[in-house]
Amino acid sequence: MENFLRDPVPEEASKQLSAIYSERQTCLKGPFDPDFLIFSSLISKYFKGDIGVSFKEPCPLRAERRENGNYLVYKDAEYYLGPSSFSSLLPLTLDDLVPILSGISSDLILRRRKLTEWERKVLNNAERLNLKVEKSLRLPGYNEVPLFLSIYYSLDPFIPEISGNRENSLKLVREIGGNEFTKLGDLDEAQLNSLIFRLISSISRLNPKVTRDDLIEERFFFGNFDFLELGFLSIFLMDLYGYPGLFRLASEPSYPSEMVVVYRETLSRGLTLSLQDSKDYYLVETSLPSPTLLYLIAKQLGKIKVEKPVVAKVGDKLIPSRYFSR
Amino acid sequence: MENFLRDPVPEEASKQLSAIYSERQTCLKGPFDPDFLIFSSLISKYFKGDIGVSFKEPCPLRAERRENGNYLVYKDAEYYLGPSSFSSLLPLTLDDLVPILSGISSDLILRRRKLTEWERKVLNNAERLNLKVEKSLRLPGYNEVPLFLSIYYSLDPFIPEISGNRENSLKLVREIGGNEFTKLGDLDEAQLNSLIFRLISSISRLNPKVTRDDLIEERFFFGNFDFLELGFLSIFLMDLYGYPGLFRLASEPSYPSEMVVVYRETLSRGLTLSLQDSKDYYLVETSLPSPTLLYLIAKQLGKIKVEKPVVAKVGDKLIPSRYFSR
Amino acid sequence: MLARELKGEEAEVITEEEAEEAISAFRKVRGKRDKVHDAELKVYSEIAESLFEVRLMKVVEGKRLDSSFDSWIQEVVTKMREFYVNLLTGGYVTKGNKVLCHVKTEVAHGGISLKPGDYLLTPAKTALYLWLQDLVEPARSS
Amino acid sequence: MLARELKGEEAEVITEEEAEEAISAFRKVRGKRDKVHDAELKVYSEIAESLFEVRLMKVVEGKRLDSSFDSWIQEVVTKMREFYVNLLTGGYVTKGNKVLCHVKTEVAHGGISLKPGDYLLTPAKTALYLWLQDLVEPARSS
Amino acid sequence: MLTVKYKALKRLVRAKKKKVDVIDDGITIDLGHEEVKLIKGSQAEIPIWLTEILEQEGYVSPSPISIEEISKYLYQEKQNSTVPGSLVQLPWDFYMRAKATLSELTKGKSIQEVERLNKISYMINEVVRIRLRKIIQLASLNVGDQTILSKLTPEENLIFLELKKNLEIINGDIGGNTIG
Amino acid sequence: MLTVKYKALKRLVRAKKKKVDVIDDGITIDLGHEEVKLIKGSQAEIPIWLTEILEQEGYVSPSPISIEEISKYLYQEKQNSTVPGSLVQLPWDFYMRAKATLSELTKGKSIQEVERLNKISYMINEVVRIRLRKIIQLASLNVGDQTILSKLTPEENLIFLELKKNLEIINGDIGGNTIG
Repeated sequence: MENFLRDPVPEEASKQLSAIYSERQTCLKGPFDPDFLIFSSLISKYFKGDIGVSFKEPCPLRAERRENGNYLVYKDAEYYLGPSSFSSLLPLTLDDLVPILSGISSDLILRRRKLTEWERKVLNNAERLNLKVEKSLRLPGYNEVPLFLSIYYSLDPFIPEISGNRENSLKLVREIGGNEFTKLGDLDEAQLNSLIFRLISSISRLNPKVTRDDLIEERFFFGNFDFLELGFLSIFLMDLYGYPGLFRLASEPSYPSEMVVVYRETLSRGLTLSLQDSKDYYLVETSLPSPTLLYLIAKQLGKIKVEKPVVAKVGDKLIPSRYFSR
Repeated sequence: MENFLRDPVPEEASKQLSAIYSERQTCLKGPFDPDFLIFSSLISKYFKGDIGVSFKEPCPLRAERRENGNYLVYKDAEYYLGPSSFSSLLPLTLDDLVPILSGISSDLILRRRKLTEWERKVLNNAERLNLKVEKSLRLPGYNEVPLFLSIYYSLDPFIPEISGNRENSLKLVREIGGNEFTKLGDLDEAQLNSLIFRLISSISRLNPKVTRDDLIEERFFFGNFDFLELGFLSIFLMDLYGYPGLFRLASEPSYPSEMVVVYRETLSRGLTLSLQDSKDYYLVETSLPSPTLLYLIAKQLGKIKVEKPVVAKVGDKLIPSRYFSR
Repeated sequence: MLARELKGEEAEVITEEEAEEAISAFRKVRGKRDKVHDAELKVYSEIAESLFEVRLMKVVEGKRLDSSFDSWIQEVVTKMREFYVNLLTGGYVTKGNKVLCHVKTEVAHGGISLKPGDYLLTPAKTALYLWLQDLVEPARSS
Repeated sequence: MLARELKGEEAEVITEEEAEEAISAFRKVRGKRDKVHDAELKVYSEIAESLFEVRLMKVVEGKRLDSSFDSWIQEVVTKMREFYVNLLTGGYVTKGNKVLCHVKTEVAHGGISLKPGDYLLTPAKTALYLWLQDLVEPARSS
Repeated sequence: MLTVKYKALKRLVRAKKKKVDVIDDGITIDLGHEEVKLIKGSQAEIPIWLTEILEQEGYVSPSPISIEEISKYLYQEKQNSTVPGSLVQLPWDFYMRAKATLSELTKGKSIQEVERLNKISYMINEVVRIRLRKIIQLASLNVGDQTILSKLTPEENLIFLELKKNLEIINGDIGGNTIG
Repeated sequence: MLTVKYKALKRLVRAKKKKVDVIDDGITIDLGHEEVKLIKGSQAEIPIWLTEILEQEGYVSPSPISIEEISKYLYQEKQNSTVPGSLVQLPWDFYMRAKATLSELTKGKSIQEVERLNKISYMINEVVRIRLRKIIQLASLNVGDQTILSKLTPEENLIFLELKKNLEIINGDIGGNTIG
């Protein structure tokens, strides 16, 4: 209860973090989600001695998600973060910008929340590293890929019968006067409005309260990377490769762009999902081997009635996610 | 306090011990003294999996010396042993008789006590393994070595100016009509009485209460081994080689007899000791590299006023004993 | 043993029993420290060293030690080889000279204690040693 | 690297940097899984394997790797050799195939956790692995 | 050691480059450390392992060894079969190509093909036999002449060095340099 | 591999036994696996490393190599210096004794002693040179005849086997047995 009285102190937590680098060896504890995995990878990357990342054992540095928000605990000191992501606490450098964006974005997606004040400040700071900001549609990668693919790849918002369906996505673009090469930027005002109208009417079948403001937001880009897509990518990597996948995202410079390709390739296989309600989990027959992304979609489709894990079934293979075992 | 009400239950403790062998791996905890070191060596010897012996860490099986006596603790069960040694709890076999005798004897010497009822029962049982019992003088190895050497080697009782002094030992034997070849068994009644008289008068200068009964006791022999001497040997090995020394005593069949030779050779260098009282310890310049045996002698000589460690100085080398760090 | 080993192309089988026999004979020698026995020990220590070297070489050449007392030489070489190849061809997740390891069995390493499912980033050498003990598994990059 | 290695009698120095360069080139190859790149990876994995074998052989023959990224090969061989000699010539305190070890650093082995000064009786193989990590020291019999 | 080194060499040469004729449409392959561009009608330098794949796919033409080629070497080699220094310069990939050619020929079933196989196989053996004899002599004479050594294939060079080293070990120990 | 095996062999032969004349009072030594009893005036079979100690202490007489002995072998060896099969049977400890003798002689300071050293050293070299040549030929001819091989010392035997093995590796790969 008392925590309600507190103000979040991410700055202090951020400062405290530098203390960890003077340890000879250490370990970090936190939940198994992309934000913490990236956070701990970035710390590990610069740590000199042996460093462990644990999901169960007590460690000197702990990232904790409690009911009233996130906490960073270092030895005896506890820092309240509010809903701010752990990745947002790390020093902003050109090398680490992509992983930090990925961590923040994944957290926004998974917790279905907006940027905190602190995170907004972090992103503003990132503008001097050439982070570009624009107000536009919440469709992934629209600067890089044709519009119909952006729609096709969109998982949040998931546009029923259109997202994950190549023909329907392309059909939609054609209907507003575009073709398979048209990019979002090529649309004129009228086409854009018509697109937004179509998207809203499609989504509103599931969520009647959806408005234009839910679809248009501040969008961030860094080089070829789309902040929003990096969030999806992180969730995808977590499910596919676990910690090593996000560790590589955080530490190998060429890895993120290689993985964006893999991620898009995977989505290009099309997205069908048939959900079965099992006793302990939801089983989703699909081509997308990421239970957490499927969970996200199913939730939007209103198919998740009770909170329990999603298990993907791709071909004969059952794919669970450690994300749900937290 | 409540423990005063309890009767010792060594039989039960002894039975409980067999349970340990069904563990896949384990560790034993106890004090650093020859009795526990032999006890744990004998258990290790037969244990199938990995086994640790710890002096600090909590373990499933613990040998504890408390103020009111010894305890064997296995998981949640606690067995009161009274003063009985831990080694006496182990199953008596031909292979293990020498180490078990060594463990019991070392404990009698270090704690300056008599056999407990349980230990007496164990030794009686050992008679079917050919343990010989006789009532005779408390001088080490008198069946094996000439009498003057037995006197020369005697550390408990330590006979002032005679033990550790080859000339004086031989002189004493000559004075009662023997020579350097005479064994204790060669003495007639009159010579024996004269010997005992001389020993008592020598010892009584330090300890006026000494009687014939202190010098004559039940003596145990097994093959070439003297129970009393095995006790000294164990203390010697503990100081010289630590746990590995007693582990070998317990597990290598030819080791005890080899070490008796080494032990006697060391004593043959003569025993001089000059004791200095340092702040944290007593420093003894000597030729005997066993602080614990030196402590035993110094105690008899009334030179230990305060309980603190003895450190041996042999040549330029300082030799402490882990026995005192308990 | 070394004589047999030098003659054959294959690695000879040396059973636990044969090894123990040798060990207890040498214990006796070690018990007596004088000129002759020190020399004897030196001669046989060198022979044991060569026995090790010849057998290790044979293992590298692909011979097997399966039922011998020293079959761990084979295990070490096999795992070192696999580790080396994966390390050098980018098969492991690394950062500088450190390798990311997946913890398989409860492990206390230095001041760090970790549970199965946790991860450890540690120098290649340590990663190899922990892997030899099956405490961890280096994380694969693909 | 292997070409250099085959030419010289001595073991070549392969720095951390050279190794890292190779590693990141292979990472790129591993990123692309097709017939050509699988074949490339196989060719170079075999070359890495041979590089390991040749260097290991050289180490056994007494050459040194001090400043190379794989200097641990030398450490492993040196310690294995010493361990082997001591084990076989009765230089360690043993019982059957187990070796008594003196604990040097806090160690949690299986379910057992021990502090410096404690002892562990464990199969020769494990004793070697723990010793490689400097967690224990096999107890000397003399 | 030779077993291991020889295996190493066999692997290593597969990464060596050789010139090939590009006979089909160009492709570009990114090998990680470099890019390979194939342009139809031109020559390209590519690693041997890659030629094997590209031959199968018909991108480049294989270069089998012909009876004429072997005959030439065999004839020259026989001219001075007892003079160690008279080694003929072989192409560095001679043995590899020989092996590839032979294994290609074993697939043939007709009498002519089997005869051809036997003939080539016999001639290659003769070349090996004569050259090895010369190499052993060179090694035991402790020759270090670069112009002679440059005539050896990588396989032969390895054998030569190894033989020489082994002979040195023995000579050094029980021979002249005994003292000290 | 030869380096390692050769080192191993050198170490191993020191544990081999040889007959020595006992020239001083008997002693008994427990070597762990066996006991050695020395009785003055008799012959005893003891390991070489032990003879070295006992020679120093004067218990047994050393057995240096004499010029006459070497001359004999050298003469016989030269008789058919180009026929590989004509190897003379050397005592198995020939090289060891030769080495011991040479290192004993290097301690001498007088002109006669130095001359003697040079002469013996030269002759031993000649024996080694001729025998090695024969051994190399035997190996390259792939001889397996036991009566010839039994004439080799342990050192020579190791070299022979190693050479043969190395040649087989190469022959097996690039020579006749290529196919398959």
